[in-house]
Amino acid sequence: MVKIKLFGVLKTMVPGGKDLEMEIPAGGQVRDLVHSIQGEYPQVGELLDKKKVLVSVNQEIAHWDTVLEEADEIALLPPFAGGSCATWAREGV
Amino acid sequence: MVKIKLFGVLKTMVPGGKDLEMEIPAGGQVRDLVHSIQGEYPQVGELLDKKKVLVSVNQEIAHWDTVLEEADEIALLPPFAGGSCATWAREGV
Amino acid sequence: MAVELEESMLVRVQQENFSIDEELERVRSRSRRIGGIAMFLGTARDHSKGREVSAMSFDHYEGMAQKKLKEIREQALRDFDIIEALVLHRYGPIEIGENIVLIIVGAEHRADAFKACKWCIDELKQITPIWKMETTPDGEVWVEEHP
Amino acid sequence: MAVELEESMLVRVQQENFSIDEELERVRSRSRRIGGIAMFLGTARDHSKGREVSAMSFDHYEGMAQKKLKEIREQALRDFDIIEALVLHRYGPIEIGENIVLIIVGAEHRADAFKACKWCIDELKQITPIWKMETTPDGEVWVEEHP
Repeated sequence: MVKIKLFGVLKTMVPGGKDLEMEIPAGGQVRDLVHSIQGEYPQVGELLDKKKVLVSVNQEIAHWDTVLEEADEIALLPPFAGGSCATWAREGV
Repeated sequence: MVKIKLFGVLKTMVPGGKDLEMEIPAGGQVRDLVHSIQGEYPQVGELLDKKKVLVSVNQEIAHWDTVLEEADEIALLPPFAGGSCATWAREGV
Repeated sequence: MAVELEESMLVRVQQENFSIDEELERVRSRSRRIGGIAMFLGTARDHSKGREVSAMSFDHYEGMAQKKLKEIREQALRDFDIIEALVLHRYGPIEIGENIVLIIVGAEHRADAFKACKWCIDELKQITPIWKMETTPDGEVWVEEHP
Repeated sequence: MAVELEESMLVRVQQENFSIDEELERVRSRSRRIGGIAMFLGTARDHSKGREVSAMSFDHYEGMAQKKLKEIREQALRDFDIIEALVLHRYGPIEIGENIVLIIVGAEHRADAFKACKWCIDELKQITPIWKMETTPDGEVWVEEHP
């Protein structure tokens, strides 16, 4: 069982806006986790599928073949806002 | 008779470091003033001649053929320091 | 230990507002060789992409946000000819006109300070896990809500 | 009249030190559309071209210096997509580490603020009649004394 932190708009897409808890198989990869999320939370799953939301493992952006362990700190990251200038949207960040 | 303001290093080149007073002929130009200065203050005159020191008339940089009048505010300007970074020297300001 | 404490003050994610004079003092007190200080301050604008904005709030990933800001400071110190850099971002509710983000870079010469400062804020916006929610006439909107 | 007074505070040559927070407030209070503020602060370094510097002093051409700073602000407001600009320079004796010159530019977006701020300080150093005397182990030296 791993806990998955949610941020920003993702909190509005999950009942209660709380962090998720998901089973992962032994030796499971990020792609397996994404698959599980797609089953339970299709709106979140679609954003993951389109790479509009990234997965981080232990505070670094993960790839789909990153192997997960129970102790890992996992989070789903929507596009960053950064600062103030609203330029990030124009710049496609 | 016109008064000529001195700044920065020029103050050290003139006895007392005071502003200069010079006669200018009616219809005299900046070049005539420079000529008079060269006679009395050769060190200042040399810097004017090399364009290391500029002449301003009424707070604007003047040309050698700018015509002078008694009421004009005249100043001799060594190279500007500007600010803090000492980069102006490298940049040749 | 004192040095570590001092360095931890140069990279912060915090809810409270900050004084630019105080933050500047942290940077300038590090060296008397500093001759040029470039700063960027991001503030809360009252409109965004044509929408009126009456307030905003920032969510952040505690831990990762600090880590990324630390990486930005360290890379700036490595890659530019600068003496010190400070990177600071607020989270939580922020009113229009208030401070959001501050970068201060001290260098011997101004050109290096400007280049590094601009790089820091551009990089911050790319890699720091911070999210903005705007309160608009249409309600609360996460910026980039409909990616 | 109030507007003129306010504008005169945005371009100053003064002997006294200044607070960056106070100067910032003058700029940011001009518009709630400001989202990015770029600043440059020049400070007194303890060395210059390999020489130790223990103190410095600035001479200025009263009247013309103010006029040139005013021209810089006005041209920046015309040529860049910015909302407000402040240009401030001290004269008289200045100790090592102290403030000398301050540029603050507020814009909707940070790229414009940075460009204008950098232009202002570069232009200031080109056209403003201000001269620096440094106190060094060799005595008092007007910078560029031997042109």
